[in-house]
Amino acid sequence: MHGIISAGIIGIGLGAQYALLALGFTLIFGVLGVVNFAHGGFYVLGGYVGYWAVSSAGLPYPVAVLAAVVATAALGYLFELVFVERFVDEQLATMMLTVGLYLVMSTGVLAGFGPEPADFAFPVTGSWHGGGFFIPWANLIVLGVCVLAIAAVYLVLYRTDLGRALRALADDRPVARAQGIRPHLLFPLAFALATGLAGLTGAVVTPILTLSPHVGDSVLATSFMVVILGGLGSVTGSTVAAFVVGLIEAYSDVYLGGSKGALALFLLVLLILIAKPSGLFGREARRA
Amino acid sequence: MSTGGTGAARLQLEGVSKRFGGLQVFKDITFEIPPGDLLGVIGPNGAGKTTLINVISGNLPPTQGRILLGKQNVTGKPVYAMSRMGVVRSFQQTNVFRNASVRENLARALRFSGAEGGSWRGIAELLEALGLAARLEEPAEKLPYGLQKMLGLMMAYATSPKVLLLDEPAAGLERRERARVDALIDHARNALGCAVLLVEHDMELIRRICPRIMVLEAGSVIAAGAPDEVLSRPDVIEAYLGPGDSEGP
Amino acid sequence: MNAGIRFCLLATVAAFPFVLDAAPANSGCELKLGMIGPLSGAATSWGVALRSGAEFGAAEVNKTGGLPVGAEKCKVSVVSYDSKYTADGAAAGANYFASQNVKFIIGPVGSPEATGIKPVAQRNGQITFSTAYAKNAIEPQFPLAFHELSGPATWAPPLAKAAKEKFGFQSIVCVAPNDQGGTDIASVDAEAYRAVGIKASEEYYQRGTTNFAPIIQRILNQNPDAVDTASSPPGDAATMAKQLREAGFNGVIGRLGGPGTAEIIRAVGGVEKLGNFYWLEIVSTDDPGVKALWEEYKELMGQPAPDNTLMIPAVASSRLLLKAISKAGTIDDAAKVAEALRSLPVEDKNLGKGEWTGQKIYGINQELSFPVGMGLIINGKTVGVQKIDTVEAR
Amino acid sequence: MTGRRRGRLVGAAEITALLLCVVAFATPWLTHNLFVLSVINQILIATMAAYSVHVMLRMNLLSFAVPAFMAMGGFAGALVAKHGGTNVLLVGGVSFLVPALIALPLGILILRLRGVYFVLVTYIFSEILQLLLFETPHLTGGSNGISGIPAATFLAQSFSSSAAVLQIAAGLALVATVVTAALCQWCEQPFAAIDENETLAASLGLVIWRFKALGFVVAAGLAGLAGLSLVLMLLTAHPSSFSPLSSVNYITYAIVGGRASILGPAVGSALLVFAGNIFSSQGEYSPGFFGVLILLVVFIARGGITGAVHTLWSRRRKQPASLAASTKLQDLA
Repeated sequence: MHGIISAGIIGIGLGAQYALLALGFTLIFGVLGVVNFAHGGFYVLGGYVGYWAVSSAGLPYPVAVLAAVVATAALGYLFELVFVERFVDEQLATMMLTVGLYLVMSTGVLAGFGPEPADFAFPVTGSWHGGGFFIPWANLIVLGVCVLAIAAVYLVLYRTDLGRALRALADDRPVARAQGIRPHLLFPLAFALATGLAGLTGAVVTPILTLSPHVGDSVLATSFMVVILGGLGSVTGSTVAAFVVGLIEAYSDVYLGGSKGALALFLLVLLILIAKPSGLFGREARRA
Repeated sequence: MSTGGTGAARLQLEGVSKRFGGLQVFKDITFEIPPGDLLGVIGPNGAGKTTLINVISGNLPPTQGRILLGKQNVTGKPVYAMSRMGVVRSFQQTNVFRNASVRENLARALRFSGAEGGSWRGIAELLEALGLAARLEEPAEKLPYGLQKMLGLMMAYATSPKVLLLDEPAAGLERRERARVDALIDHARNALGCAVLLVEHDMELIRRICPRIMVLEAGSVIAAGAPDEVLSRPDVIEAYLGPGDSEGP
Repeated sequence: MNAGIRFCLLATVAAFPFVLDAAPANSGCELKLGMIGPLSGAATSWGVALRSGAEFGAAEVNKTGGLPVGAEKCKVSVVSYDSKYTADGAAAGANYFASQNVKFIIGPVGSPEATGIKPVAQRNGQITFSTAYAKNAIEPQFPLAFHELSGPATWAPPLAKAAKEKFGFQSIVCVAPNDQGGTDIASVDAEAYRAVGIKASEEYYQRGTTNFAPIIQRILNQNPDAVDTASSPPGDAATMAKQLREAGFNGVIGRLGGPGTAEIIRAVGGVEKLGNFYWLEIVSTDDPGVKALWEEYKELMGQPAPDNTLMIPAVASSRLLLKAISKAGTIDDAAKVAEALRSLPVEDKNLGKGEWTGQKIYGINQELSFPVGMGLIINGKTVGVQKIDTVEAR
Repeated sequence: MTGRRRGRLVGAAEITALLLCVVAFATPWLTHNLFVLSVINQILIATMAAYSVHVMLRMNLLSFAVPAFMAMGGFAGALVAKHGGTNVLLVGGVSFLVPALIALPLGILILRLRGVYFVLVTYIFSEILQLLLFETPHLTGGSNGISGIPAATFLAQSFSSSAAVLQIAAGLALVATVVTAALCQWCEQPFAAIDENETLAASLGLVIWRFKALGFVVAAGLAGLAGLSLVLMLLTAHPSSFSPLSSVNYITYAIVGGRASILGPAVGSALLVFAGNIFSSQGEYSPGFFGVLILLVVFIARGGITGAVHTLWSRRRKQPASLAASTKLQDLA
């Protein structure tokens, strides 16, 4: 019983981390229809900007996190404007562009900071212990940031004009265009919002785990899995799926071991998708 | 299984219903269309007309009821199977292979339906009538809207159907182009012996060519019979003609 | 489409001069030492360390006016190739070097690379010095393949014994990634612990895992006295050590397999919090000779050495290899140089006396062994690195 | 008319692709430079893998399952060579058939997924297969793979030198080219229809799953040949040769080369594998160079290299004719 609850706590911790990661990915996908293969790159970059701000510029950690968000959002904005915009309707081209960007970004980080893991530590240490369970404070803070970020994204999407326009674009681009919504102004903003979220995740999560130039690979794979499992472009779906994946991973890893656990996770996701081809919260495919 | 267009067959619906989760799109629809006959279906937007076509064509499975083609029960068969048995639909929006030429579009219709061979001859005359014959080598996306729509109808026709399901074939067409729809339907009924189901907002067209019509409102049949009689019933006018929009969108 | 053909032909034609140009200009005597290893991806730091070691060995010789080979004095340079930690990358690298007439290769680093390069290098007549911990890193059928440092089968038994004596634990979990870079080390470690009467089990995680909380929970469910992070990459090992301590694990943490001690200490929050910790140093780093190497490197190369001990065996094997080339009197005949290598006394300026080992484990005596070190932190205090003699139990 | 023109154009691309295989086969007589041989060998392997992507792309399906099928073909071939026989026809046949046979039931399960859902499921499949290799040490050697594979033989001749290994790869690539060309030619119209408008194609009576399954099965077999070729080059079947993320490489080759014609995979593989090898001697900055190259090609050559060349070509030659326009658009679809 004790073990089951512990694994559940771990799963929720993982889920929070994945939810935060998937948020940006699903936004870009939902609004632009672009699979952002550089998502992990923005996560790593966010981590390194935070690291640089703390260790070289001597800024306090919360300011460093802010700096990471601003830097990654700015880069995302520029990249969308210069590269993605021209190809926004061509899924294959945008995929290739983001793959290229990811390679350039991770090489840039490697050249700038070296291959060794960076010394980027979370300012809060220790764990909360109670009733035979424990939760590291850092994980609680990530959970908090996750809740805040999701709330913020919901606010933006459902309470602002920007959000209404973005949702209109996500629903039906031609109709949105006909209503006077101008994608070429909004797409860079949406991209920046999403990459900023990836940067935020990087700045908050990498100090708890590891920060090195190549931690972005698995981040991409996880975000992708979570977003698709949740259903295309659905913020609610990806959030729920993040916790589903986190819990499955926790239980299968704890009870089956790392390698078999991963196998079980992948098989379950495969089965869910075969049974429900448009994801847990997916509408029918956007283009028939 | 016969795939050619020679045999004619009767389309019959028995108590067919469709429900999406909690939403009842239509229920308990029963009618039949003998070979060579034409049934017009009218009703306000959202009445379930397109869904009805989707269900008959096999794009969606019905929730209840049976669909019969001749004596054969074809309920719940997939689209391609329905199409190969001769139940073919057209689409409300223009639906053609935009990147292919007109000729390739038609060739695909002939090939995919299994109705290859002499059928080019069978459609030549109609191609002329619909204004497509001169533009066979043009890419479909370069055609004006009206001709794209004609091409879409022509492709359905080229499969040599036994039952033709037409979803607002006249919508968006200019007045003079609408006569071409009449020509196509006449051809289908007379040359192929097709049973035709016509969903349309164009009341002139309906009055002109439909021997009988059916009015669908909120998923139920509220009236059926000859157009003049049905269209003068007060409840139909209330439900449908009341808003005064007798033209298509 | 014809333009497509033309493009292809152009590309092919353009490729040839590029490649052929790279052939060595044969004026004077120039010796190119190859370095193959991962220079991109997660294992980059290992490749960089190896390259630095080879460059240092070359620079040392060049300072004395070049390497005497026969009547000539050869200038030594190092060329490197990124094998991306893959078998095909390493095989391509060996062929690339062959096309440039590079016969002597420091590296490759990882097990997949070693697997990929062995047959190709043998075919091309190239000597390799791999650092892979694979169980078949060297084999009798590949007499040109050498091993740059002693592998787990050599150092795990004495270290397991020493760790048991120091900390007295009765059970241990060895944890590593689920690919060859993990399984070939953790399974040998576990066997070594069992041999000294410790109850040992193995846990493998999916390479690329970032959050180890579930794995840690699984390990804790087994309630072990100690955890050995074996050959997990430094970042992974650091995260695991941190999460172990956060979860209230107070037992011993070990690391018999790879570098990364600095990261682990940092991640956990200092030596005091780490408590009891022991680790393998691939050389005895507290030896004055070894310590001097870092200074020598800085002086000769004008920049600090990379912070990775894998550089040290690369220096030692480069030196020995160059010595053998000189002795064999050829810069082309790898078989002759290999012969010379086997016959040379193993003695390094900084590392002291070593020997060729490997007969018992690999069936071929081509593993360059120097004493290794065991680093210790006991009760939150750094004790330092003890020299451990790994002389093969014959 | 259009049909005939198209046929001729496609024919030229196919013949070129076949000729390239023949040229590759002949390289050992042109040069003994091992690096050239090794690069061409890698290009051939990459081309076969990119064919696998190409076939699926024709139906607008992006498959990340290539490494998985390569692994099946490679390991099956390795096992047969070790325990059955080393005849290259036998080994090659097995490495085509095993993945193809496994693809059939798998395809029935996953081919109704479309777009990114299909992408993810095929990616997950690659991950699963990698883990299965680790978890079946008795069959596949686990994380150590299978080594000591005997060289392939044909008519009492043993192919063990780099040159001979290259020639086997060229032979397999030739077969792969023929298979790909035949499939794409035979299914050109159905594939194009599925690519552009699946709903319409189905409502005209096209049995979509049949073509998708056929394409998937053949694509799996092609990947199997690529896997075998890789195994023969390394004389080792090793899990690290089939990492799930390597699928991104093969997809990149296919898309950068252009999906318009069968030359696309070959051109993309040639350019990018060659560049990758050159960059590898540039140390840790190689992925960066590679990334810049991808950005440039995508940015400059819309529709991939062959697509862009084709556009230029037809624009130059047939300015006024709507004929040329129609073929162009069709090919770029």
